[in-house]
Amino acid sequence: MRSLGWTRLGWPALRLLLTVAIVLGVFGLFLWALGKDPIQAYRDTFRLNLLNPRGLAGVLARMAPLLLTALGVALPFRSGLINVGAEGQFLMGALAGTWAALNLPALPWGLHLALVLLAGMGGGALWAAIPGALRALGWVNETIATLLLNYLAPLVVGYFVFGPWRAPELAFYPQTPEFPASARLPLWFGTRLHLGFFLGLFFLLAYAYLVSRSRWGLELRAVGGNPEAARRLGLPVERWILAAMVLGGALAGLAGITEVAAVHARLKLDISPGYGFMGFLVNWLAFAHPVGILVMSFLLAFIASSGFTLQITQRLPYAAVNVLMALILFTVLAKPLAREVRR
Amino acid sequence: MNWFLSWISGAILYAAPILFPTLGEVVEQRTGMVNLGLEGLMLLGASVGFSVSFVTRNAWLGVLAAAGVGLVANLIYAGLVVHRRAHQLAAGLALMFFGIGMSALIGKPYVGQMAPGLPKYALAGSQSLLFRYDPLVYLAFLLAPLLWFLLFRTRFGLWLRAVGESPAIAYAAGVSPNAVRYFAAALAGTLAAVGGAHLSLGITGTWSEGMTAGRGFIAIALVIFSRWNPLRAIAGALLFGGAVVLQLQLQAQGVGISPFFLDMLPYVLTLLVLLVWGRGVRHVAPASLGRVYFGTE
Amino acid sequence: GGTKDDAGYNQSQYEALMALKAKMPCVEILFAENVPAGEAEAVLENMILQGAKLLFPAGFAYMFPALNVAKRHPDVIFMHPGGYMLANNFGTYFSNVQFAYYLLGVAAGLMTKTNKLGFVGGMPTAFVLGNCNAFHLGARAVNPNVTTYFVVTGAWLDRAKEVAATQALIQQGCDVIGSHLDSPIALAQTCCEAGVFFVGYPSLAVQKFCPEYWLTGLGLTWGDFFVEIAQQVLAGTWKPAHIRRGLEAGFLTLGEFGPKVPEEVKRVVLEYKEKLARGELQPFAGPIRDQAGNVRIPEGTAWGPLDMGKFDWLAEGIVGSPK
Amino acid sequence: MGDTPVLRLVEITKRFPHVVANDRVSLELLPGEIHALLGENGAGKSTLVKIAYGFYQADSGEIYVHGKKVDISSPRDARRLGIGLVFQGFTLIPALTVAENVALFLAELPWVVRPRDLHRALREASRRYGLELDPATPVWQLSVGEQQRVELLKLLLANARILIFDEPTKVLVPHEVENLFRVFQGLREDGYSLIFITHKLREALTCADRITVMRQGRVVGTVRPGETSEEALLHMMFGERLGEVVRAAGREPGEPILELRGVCTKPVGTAPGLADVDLVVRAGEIVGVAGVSGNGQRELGDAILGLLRITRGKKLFLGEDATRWPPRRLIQKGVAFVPEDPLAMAVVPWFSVLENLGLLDPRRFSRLGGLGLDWAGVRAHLQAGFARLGLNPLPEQARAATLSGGNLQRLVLVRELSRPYHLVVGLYPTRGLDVRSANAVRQALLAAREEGKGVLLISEDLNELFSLSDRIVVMLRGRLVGEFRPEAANLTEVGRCMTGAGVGHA
Ligand SMILES: Nc1ncnc2c1ncn2[C@@H]1O[C@H](COP(=O)(O)OP(=O)(O)OP(=O)(O)O)[C@@H](O)[C@H]1O
Ligand SMILES: Nc1ncnc2c1ncn2[C@@H]1O[C@H](COP(=O)(O)OP(=O)(O)OP(=O)(O)O)[C@@H](O)[C@H]1O
Ligand SMILES: [Mg+2]
Ligand SMILES: [Mg+2]
Repeated sequence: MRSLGWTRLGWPALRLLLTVAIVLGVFGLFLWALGKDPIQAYRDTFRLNLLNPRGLAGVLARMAPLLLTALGVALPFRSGLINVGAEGQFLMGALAGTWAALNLPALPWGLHLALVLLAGMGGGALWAAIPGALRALGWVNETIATLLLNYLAPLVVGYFVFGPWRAPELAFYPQTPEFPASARLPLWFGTRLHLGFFLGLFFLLAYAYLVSRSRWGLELRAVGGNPEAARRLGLPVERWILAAMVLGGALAGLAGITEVAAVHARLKLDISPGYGFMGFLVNWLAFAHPVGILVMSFLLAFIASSGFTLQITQRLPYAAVNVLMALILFTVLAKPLAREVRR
Repeated sequence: MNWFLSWISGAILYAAPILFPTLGEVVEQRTGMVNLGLEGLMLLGASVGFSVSFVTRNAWLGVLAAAGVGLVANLIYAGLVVHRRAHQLAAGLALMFFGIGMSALIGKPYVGQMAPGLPKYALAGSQSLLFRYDPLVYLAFLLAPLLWFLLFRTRFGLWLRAVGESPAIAYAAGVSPNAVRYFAAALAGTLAAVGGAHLSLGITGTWSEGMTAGRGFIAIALVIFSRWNPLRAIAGALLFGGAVVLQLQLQAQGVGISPFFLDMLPYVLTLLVLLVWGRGVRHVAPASLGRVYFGTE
Repeated sequence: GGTKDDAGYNQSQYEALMALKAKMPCVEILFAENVPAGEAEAVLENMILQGAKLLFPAGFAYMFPALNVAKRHPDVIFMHPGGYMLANNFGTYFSNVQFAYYLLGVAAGLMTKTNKLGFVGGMPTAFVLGNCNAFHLGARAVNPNVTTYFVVTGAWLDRAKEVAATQALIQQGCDVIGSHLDSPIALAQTCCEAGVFFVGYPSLAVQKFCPEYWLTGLGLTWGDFFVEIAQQVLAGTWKPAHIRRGLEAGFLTLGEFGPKVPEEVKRVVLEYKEKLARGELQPFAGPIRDQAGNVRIPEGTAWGPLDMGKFDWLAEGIVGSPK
Repeated sequence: MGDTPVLRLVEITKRFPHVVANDRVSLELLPGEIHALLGENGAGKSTLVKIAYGFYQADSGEIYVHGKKVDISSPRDARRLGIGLVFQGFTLIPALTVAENVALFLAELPWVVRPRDLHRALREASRRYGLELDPATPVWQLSVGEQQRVELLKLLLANARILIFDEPTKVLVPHEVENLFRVFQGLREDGYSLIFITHKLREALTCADRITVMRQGRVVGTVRPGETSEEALLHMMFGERLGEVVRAAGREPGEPILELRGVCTKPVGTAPGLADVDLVVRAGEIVGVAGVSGNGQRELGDAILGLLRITRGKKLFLGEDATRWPPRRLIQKGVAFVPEDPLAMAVVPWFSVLENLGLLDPRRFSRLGGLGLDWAGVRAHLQAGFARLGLNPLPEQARAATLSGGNLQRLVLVRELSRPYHLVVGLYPTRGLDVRSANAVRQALLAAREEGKGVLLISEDLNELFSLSDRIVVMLRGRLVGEFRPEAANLTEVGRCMTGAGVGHA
């Protein structure tokens, strides 16, 4: 898990290709059974989402929240924690960031935005601190707690969006007022590509370096790898557990606020089509490996984008994309894990 | 008083569709498997049940078909988890995506259609509209004690619980953990799908995409709330159904309480329950929950 | 918002599109359904990649995403239903639903025995509040003793909750139920079971789910409007504007009356319809007070079609919360 | 019945990914005999009996029961044939009650289980065999001895006639061992046939009718107790005679390094807390702590290492009050720790050797305040450490989980002892190790003593304690109940003190 050597990546890469080939085959049959033309469908998909710069930018824009939520799951994972709560942390990050965007006095562009992003990270971090603290105290298992908090987060957001923060002029659809320009993420090249993608890449690199090379990473992984040994070596296990959850929550929260500040420019209820859960799957498919996270988040972003292409060009129902996603997951899951990576 | 009766009556009705998946999941988790795919299974049940009822003009065939499809679909999950030793949470999420997608495809031609719903029978002595339910409601509340009996008073139930605590020891006792888990998964799939079918055939009489609206996830929370006990699951389901109905009734009486707060109630209570019990009681959750069983080699 | 055949809002938009296709076969139509608002931009971009030149992002929630996309694609024209913003390539259209909903209120006011009406909304948005107010005001116009009970489910589509909400209203004694949901199918069936009247909106297709207790309803029928716009775009004469039309232009259709509606009631409702068409009737003419008794629309003024986004209050005599 | 063996294993072979656990092993169990299976750790004893019980399948070989060839492909088959096994670690489910645990293994349990009937049947059975138990108690509330009674009851009620016990005495106090052997004899008289596995020669010699010795997956031979001696058995077990590690003659210890004064801790679960423990470890001496496991030795170690809160009393380290120091501070001040089972307690299994070494004192090699780590420094330190202890270096990129137990313990020794330190705490440091590796650990502890460090050695191996310690203290239920000088005491005295039968003397 530590080295990024090509020998280690060669096999997974081949396996991934094989998996994709199998899935495309099966899904092609599925399309054919529905009376569609699979070849044409795939051609459109690749043409519009990979070869076309705007389409590619759209895929990358969708990748941004996936990268960040996957990292938000990966970091606690490295310290032995299962964070199923990235979805909730995403929303709470968006909530806290929105507070900063709407309530801070006028500030220069860069400063305001930085504060908004920090607030977003803070929101996600605080939300994750609840299960983190409960786990560190040994009271409640973090898997259960993070799962439960996922259901609470949208209700909290709903309360603010429908209640105190509701924009009066937008009474026809409950959402907050628009973010001021100083709190919005820049979009680039006249496409949907936004700063969030580069934030995602930055944090991915930081994650790759810190986890494998730094003292913090070593301690973090030791806590995950053998808590008993870590405790006996004098590492502050409880503090690391809390820290890992908080940092993971901060990243998922950042995903939330970047998505809001770049794409929607206002907080509303349906800002996440399940980014937190998809991030969980990305991390799981990648086994917390940075390269894997990069590849898998791109793959899932591409699939999600393709779903809409298929819907438009092939008149395929929107839902078909979920079946495609499920097929990929089933195929990957059907490959049994080696013992050593089972956790 | 009338108000109170109607609240109870509504709570029972809305408890039923979550009680089904909760009960199934209690059994499934008692054997050590967490299934995040309940939402997908419920959707599958809702759409298959409705479609079959529409085509055959017989709601019972719909329920049967839903049960069958739920059973088969959850065997995919069980196959991955038991046979291929896949990660349970990931496999569950995959099943969720599958259910969302397939249910939409299957139900597509039947959106905005009418299918025969389930007949309703009044609870003894009830004259008014209150306490009139379709048979699935009665079935749900009957199943809870039955499953309690199965888990705590039968040999097979002992096997189930033993597998959930320690598959290796169960195996040493001559029980096949894999067979038991397949059984539990089949039961859980069936019940979740019947819960979904109850939504489309018993309560609303319609199918629409995503109509379960998160009830599959609520069921998972309720399993924890009930501490893996079918009888306590009734309390959990009633709590949830009661919160839904109370919220709407309060609105109709002009009581301005944010619906979001009432919706939070079941989750907050579950967390509190976890906090209180998690600290005091040992060996509450099945010990092998979420773990991969690698067999004996 | 939802799927194309939901006997509701989305179906009406889809049918209009199909009408466009039938009338102008040379136009290619791209179509996507069930798009969450967060995905709207991606879908619109995707359609533009496919070469779309005229887009109908048919959901309230798609306004801002569509505006964002419009900024990036000045050569593509957007027509948004119900929006309140304009841009060089961005116009809006909608029906004057609230005005016509008044007629449903009139019918309900005449039919109620208990003098209690119910109204189920998806979310407490301005249009929903406006429809509820119209329903209530229409009923009060013919029956001053009416009280209306207002309940929201908190979701545009959660059928089980819709049923629960309807049952809560029936329990309260309401005997005519109005609604503003994506599709009130489940509500209709619940009314049938309880033997309670209901009015349909936003599609007349709901009637078939409970013909017996159907009073009447409103259908969004965009008529030839889509064709008109498409022709303008092709001819290059299109201009951004807020287009608001009602019953008179075929944007809305008042449904047939149900079997249990007496002739007398039909007559009165149609009378009101005539007055509305002739402009003699202003449903939102002051003085109108809110629940707390504050005057919201002062004497001598009346709210017009473009004020419909301003409702954040419920009229006097309605029980329920506008939040 | 004649002399047909009730159970005959012929040429059993079983391979695991890295070892051949059983290599053409044959074994005969005669009717009504007690058969001891003897062998050092990893000899393949457990594997063999698990195959007989159907828990594992042999790669090749045959099994005969009462002279008939049988195919045992699951524990269910074995139990149908009347074979019962008590596993090395117990196979009880803590969350279930005694009754449920027993019922799980019953051959004919009715489909519907009535707790009341079950409890009654159980109470009767336990009275019949002299194994008092409350059927309704959850197993996690039972003591180890009681748990073993449950295990035995399970087999008896399941009508097993061939009873196999995997190291049944490991966790028992001596008088419980005696009781168990008495039960064994009774069972033999009732016509049961028994196999029991043990490490302890004396047990095999006193209790068994025949003894089979295994070494490295093979059977070395089968002997009768009367026809052999401890010496001969040792030779069979280990092949060659091993040089005993013996400490150099006693000398005057120096300044106190660690002092405990009236230290108390809170009991946790079934484990006792420390009660008024007074203990001094001086420079240049090895203090041995003897006791039956579970009498507070682990708590003593944890209290010294700062892992367990001291509720009363004082802990002094090099004269400083260290009562409230966190583990990290103690480590930095010079406390080294060598535990049992390093894979569980001291290393991270999927870290490389290098990373595991870097863990001891990450701060020391930390760069940029934690942003980096000086791996070259760690590597140099690692190599120096191996050289200093005279051990062969380990491949630094190998994952810890792939190392043998002995090599793991060497890694831990290098990590802990190749830096400035004053005190070594050994917590069963040789438990589960093969003889050679165990000797390496002992040598290292003696070397530490020579260098004038203080050593606290917690062990359950009395021979080891006698040969290494300058002083031996005995723990019983959280208290120090005796202190001995090895030269002036004998094993029996200490053993009696451990079981609370006698009073120790200074
Ligand atoms: N003999 C009995 N008759 C009726 N109900 C019983 C009986 N024994 C137990 N119960 C109930 O059945 C349920 C399951 O029993 P059990 O005691 O095994 O559950 P548990 O998970 O250990 O919970 P508890 O915390 O109540 O001990 C509980 O709700 C308990 O109150
Ligand atoms: N499941 C397994 N997978 C891989 N190797 C195993 C497995 N079980 C045992 N082994 C290996 O097989 C060999 C024999 O193990 P076994 O447990 O039979 O020894 P034992 O004689 O019972 O030792 P002990 O006295 O420590 O109990 C050992 O080298 C062990 O590491
Ligand atoms: Mg063994
Ligand atoms: Mg109990």
